[in-house]
Amino acid sequence: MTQVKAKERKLTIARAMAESIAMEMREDETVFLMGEDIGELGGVFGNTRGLYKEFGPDRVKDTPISETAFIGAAVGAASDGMKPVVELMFVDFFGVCFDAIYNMMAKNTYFSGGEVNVPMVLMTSTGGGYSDGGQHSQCLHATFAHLPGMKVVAPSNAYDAKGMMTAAIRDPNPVIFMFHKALQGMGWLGTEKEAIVDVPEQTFEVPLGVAAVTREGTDVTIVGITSGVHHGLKAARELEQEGVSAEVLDLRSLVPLDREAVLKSVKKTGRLIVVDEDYHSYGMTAEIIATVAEAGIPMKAPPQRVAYPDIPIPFTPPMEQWALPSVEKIIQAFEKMKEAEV
Amino acid sequence: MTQVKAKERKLTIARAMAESIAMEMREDETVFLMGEDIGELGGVFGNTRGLYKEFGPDRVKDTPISETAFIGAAVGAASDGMKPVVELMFVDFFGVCFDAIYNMMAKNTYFSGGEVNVPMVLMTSTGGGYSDGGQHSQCLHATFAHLPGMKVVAPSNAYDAKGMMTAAIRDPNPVIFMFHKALQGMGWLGTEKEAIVDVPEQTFEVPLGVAAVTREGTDVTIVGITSGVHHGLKAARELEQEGVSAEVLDLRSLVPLDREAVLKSVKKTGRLIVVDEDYHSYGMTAEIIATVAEAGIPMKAPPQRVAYPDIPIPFTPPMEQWALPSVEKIIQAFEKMKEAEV
Amino acid sequence: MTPTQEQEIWMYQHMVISRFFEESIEKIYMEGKTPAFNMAKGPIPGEMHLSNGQEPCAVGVCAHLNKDDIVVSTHRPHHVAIAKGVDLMRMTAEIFGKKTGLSGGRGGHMHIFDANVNFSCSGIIGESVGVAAGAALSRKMQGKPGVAVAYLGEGAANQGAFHEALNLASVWKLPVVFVIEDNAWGISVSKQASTAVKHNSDRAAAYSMPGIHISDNDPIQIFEKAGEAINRARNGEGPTLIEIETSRLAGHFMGDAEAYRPAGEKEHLVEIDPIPAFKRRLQKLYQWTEQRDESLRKQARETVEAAIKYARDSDYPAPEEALEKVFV
Amino acid sequence: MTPTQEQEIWMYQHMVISRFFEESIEKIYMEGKTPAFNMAKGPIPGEMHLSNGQEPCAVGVCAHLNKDDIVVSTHRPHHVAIAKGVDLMRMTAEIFGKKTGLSGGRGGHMHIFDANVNFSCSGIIGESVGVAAGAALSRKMQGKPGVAVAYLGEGAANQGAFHEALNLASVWKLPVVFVIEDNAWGISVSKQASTAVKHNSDRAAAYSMPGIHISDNDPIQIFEKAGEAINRARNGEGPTLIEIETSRLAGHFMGDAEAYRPAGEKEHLVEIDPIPAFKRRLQKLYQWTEQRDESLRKQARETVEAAIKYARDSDYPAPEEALEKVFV
Ligand SMILES: Cc1ncc(C[n+]2csc(CCOP(=O)(O)OP(=O)(O)O)c2C)c(N)n1
Ligand SMILES: Cc1ncc(C[n+]2csc(CCOP(=O)(O)OP(=O)(O)O)c2C)c(N)n1
Ligand SMILES: [Mg+2]
Ligand SMILES: [Mg+2]
Repeated sequence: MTQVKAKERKLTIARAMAESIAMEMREDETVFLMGEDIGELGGVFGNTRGLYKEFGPDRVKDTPISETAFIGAAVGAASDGMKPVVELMFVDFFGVCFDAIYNMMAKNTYFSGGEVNVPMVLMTSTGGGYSDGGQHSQCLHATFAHLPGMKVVAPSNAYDAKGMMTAAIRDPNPVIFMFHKALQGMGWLGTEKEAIVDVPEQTFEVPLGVAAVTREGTDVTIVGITSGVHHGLKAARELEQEGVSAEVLDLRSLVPLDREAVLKSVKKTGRLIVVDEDYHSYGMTAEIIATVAEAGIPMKAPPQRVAYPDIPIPFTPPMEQWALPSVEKIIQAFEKMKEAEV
Repeated sequence: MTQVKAKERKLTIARAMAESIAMEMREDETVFLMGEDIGELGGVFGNTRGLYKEFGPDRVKDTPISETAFIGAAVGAASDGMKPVVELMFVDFFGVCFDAIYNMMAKNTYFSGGEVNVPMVLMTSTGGGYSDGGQHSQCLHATFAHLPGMKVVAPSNAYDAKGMMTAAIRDPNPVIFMFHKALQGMGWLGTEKEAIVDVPEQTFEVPLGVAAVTREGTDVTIVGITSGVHHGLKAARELEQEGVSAEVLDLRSLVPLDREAVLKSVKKTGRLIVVDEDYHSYGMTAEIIATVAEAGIPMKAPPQRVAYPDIPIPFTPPMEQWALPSVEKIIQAFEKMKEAEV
Repeated sequence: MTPTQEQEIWMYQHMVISRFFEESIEKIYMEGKTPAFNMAKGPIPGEMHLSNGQEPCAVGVCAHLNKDDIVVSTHRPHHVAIAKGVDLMRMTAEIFGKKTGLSGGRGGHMHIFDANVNFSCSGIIGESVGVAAGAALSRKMQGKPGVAVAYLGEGAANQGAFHEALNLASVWKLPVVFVIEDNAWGISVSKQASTAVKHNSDRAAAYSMPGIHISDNDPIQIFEKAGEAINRARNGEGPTLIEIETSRLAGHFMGDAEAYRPAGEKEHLVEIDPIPAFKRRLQKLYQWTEQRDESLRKQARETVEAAIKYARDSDYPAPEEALEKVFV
Repeated sequence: MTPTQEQEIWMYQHMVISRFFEESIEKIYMEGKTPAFNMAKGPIPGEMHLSNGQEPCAVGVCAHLNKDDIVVSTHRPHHVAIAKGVDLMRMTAEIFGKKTGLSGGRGGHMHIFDANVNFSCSGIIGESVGVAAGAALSRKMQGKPGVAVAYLGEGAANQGAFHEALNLASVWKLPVVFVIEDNAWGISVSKQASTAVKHNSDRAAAYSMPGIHISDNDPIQIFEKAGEAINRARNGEGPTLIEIETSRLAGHFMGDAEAYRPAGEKEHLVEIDPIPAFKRRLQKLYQWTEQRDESLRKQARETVEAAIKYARDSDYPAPEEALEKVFV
């Protein structure tokens, strides 16, 4: 490490996704793209930028505003030997096309006894914080993760984004690839700088379904995904000032869910805070807490969740910012746990 | 009680629903029905039987197979002074029309700052057990309950069905009314006899958001909804044989969720089994367990869930019956808890 | 484009097999379900949508297809599956929920997948059209031969998916044919009560594609029109919409009391049953003797019976296998 | 059906107000967002879809409507809201996210609801059509006067919801008019690249309803055709589909670099800007002097400025109010 300085190459998640897709498209002729404004425009969120220029309109296909049709078509193409990567521009739009996703894409493998595979990736943007209102700011993690037959993954940094996208494209199963707008590295959406990390030029996979210990610690486990991981990391640094050692776990994947990683960490720390920008009830935070409760791990204090309240996402900044998960809420949750211990 | 024997009048859930709707339609001209095959046919599941004959095609409207259109239309009509009761024949079909449900029906009240109300009821059938395959057997409780802005209720017996339907129609908010096919009292779907109970002829409301203690007990709390309640009651009777006193809680409503009722019972029993025919992960069972864990209630053993595995629902009876929640699984869960205590 | 004698006999044969198949299923379905009808009971539980009367839609189209071509059908799939050459043994075993079924019993009657002949179907109205368009896109992109055919009911033509997929197929000029089986009913709701247009084929203009209306439930007419449409698709000239006025001889599903049918409709449909009519045609044109007919029927019956025996004799899967094949 | 002078001036006035409004919003939107464009910043955060150029679609239709009539618009709603008589003060405050906004800041620019004038809109493509059909059904059932108008973009005409709602409206003969604002673009995708038919009005035939194509972005033509359609609806003669070729003078939303536009398109659109053209018409027909024009513009500017001042001066809601109005 002291010799020649390794060439650092920091990428945004948007660029890391585009790079992975491009590399797979070069290697595998069956990989192609469909979605709205992914062609010449390069995707509203930048994750298909450059692909139209390199691969042309036959492999990078702008669609009509017909999500049911083009996601249904992706199922048909995937079952016939192709590997479509399709974009649902905002995850919030799933309501117009979820049948194609959850009843066909996710179940056809099972219905065919494994004889028809549906190797496709559905990438979709999540998250709020920039006042886009209640139909353009949701995360909907649990909405997808609750229903069987699809893998559901979501990176928190560019390295994972590239490796997980590569793994997703190569996976013989359907994969929902969620990217959080605030981590995307598009200036106009605000940018979480810590999501922009060094990414190798060569191809590599980050296996789907394996959580990452993003920061080691001994006093409390903070579990999150996408934006939640960054809130967790910042909170951990603040807690460190107070002499508290927080472990931060990045789930990276909701399906499959790396329950072992959660249990292992909580066994060590005895304290759990789960952070999620998706709605509070019937969501990821409950699943993680239930997993720990079922395992009967002795806890020093009741676990806490920091999630989006059960309200439609308000437009106005004071309300929206107040409702979002935050470093302060994580610290408060920790303090609440300490009080409960007294 | 010893005087004149009160007139008993046992109804199925199907008839109780139809009766409630009819009574509201008689009282309130703005109440009307839309759905597929709800007219002359009386609904595939019997819950609109007789209404077409009494109220005619203007108020009991068979629709094209266009769920997006007629649920969207219900939102428009409800915002304009009507009270539509619409049927989504199987909950499994939500994928073709969920945008109208979760992005408009559920959110327009909020988006309008409460100035536009959407007083409508969306009734929909849930559940399997009769080999209808993976697109006609789901419960999807958490899919609806996770998303803000709609009440989500589901009766386990005819009394509640009538009272909750009446409350739902009168509610100024949108209500999802889920009825489980196996409890519906339609012979051809099998019939849970204990769902057929005495129902008063007059009109009455069962408030939405209040759980019911269906059976009192002291050793373990069994929490369920619809079919889960009946499995719980039967298990409780078996456990009684072994000297175990089980309390059975019927949630009746997922949104609002009566967390207090759960906590109160678990505080008493110190043991919790949650039963749900919806999928295991990111579901109702996790929400209940997390609620108890967060509250820090001392437990005699880790809580247990008995839910549908995370697989598409298989057609063939051996697989489907094996995968469903059952009395045996509840007993096993209890035994597992006892072992954990040893 | 007229069928050869051989093709006509192939069509007749597959209509007969299909009808025998449905009649057998109908009987077996009721086993264990009497006196009180309970869907969960008997060797064939669950919903059952029979295709009696709609056989011409299957054979008239599929006569032009080979194994490589793709067919996506509906919740009422048996006749089409049979005409497309789906393995009848494994399909029957699937309907019985057996281990030897096409999916080992996971799918059932509404989820028949046979990858060997590129056949699939699905239970939600309107799902076929997008999938078929996508398969057609796949062939076009890969430069591999093969066209895709989507079947749907006339009720499904009011589902948004129909509109989106037809537009997409036209914009991308995909090798796909959309075949509407207009049996006049969507469960208990008539086409007239649900559809703003008399012929769904007129809706083709909304997608700048040819729209063909076939008012007779006649395999020959269907063969001719479908042949032209499939040729157009094979030649890269884009999609076609065909609507066939056909007959639903049975209820929507088994157990349907059909009280909504106008008096006399059923009797009329039986009178114009396409299978006896086609037999008369063969007799007129090709010296189709009772003997030849009996021998074809016997073979058909044997084919169906062998499949049913196979299904009956097969074992059920082990319950725990339910956990397999969610992911591969 | 031709407009009176008074109606023409009303239309001009509301186009001018709308244009001033959008130009003001455009400027204020950029406050705090420079040098690095960040959507979250400034007094108007979030997405912003301006309607410059599309004013004729708003005034030509809404000139026929009164307060009781229902309008359901899209993600690009300002011009229509203004023509429908939405409270401009509260609408502006809503766009600024203030407590005095129509929803107290919960909705924002894509979710403008004004119950007093029966106006609403929504952010998902194709949502307007079903809601408008339902409101029309409500009027029909209640025997109350009023028709419903749904606005949608030409891109939205490829969404399944369009097909379903038009079919439903026709089958039930509802008093509703569907107005497609064809600005030739769905974000960066051209109508031609996404739509199988040249004119969406031709799709009306698929629903047995009249389809009207208006190729000029001309308030008078729109007034005439919309008037006929609205009369038909008022007289119980059922729905109509209208498609208007209009102009999107701005980007899809603020921040759109518009690199996808062919060279010269923007310049051409500015040349045919409907507002100066309408002014010339007034000058020709009604001795519309520069003085009258200046006075109308001054009033319009004052109206807009008052609304903006109101919005700026209003307080933000308390954060915790976010929890209210989920249920009533
Ligand atoms: C989206 C959706 N809505 C409703 C249903 C319930 N359903 C099953 S078959 C059917 C009627 C379909 O009519 P049609 O398309 O004409 O086909 P047919 O049954 O006549 O063959 C309906 C409404 C469904 N499966 N999917
Ligand atoms: C169902 C859905 N898909 C995609 C989008 C993203 N989106 C917002 S506006 C837009 C373009 C709409 O085009 P058009 O209907 O022509 O209206 P215009 O923007 O031109 O006014 C798209 C694709 C959306 N909001 N909803
Ligand atoms: Mg039909
Ligand atoms: Mg447009």
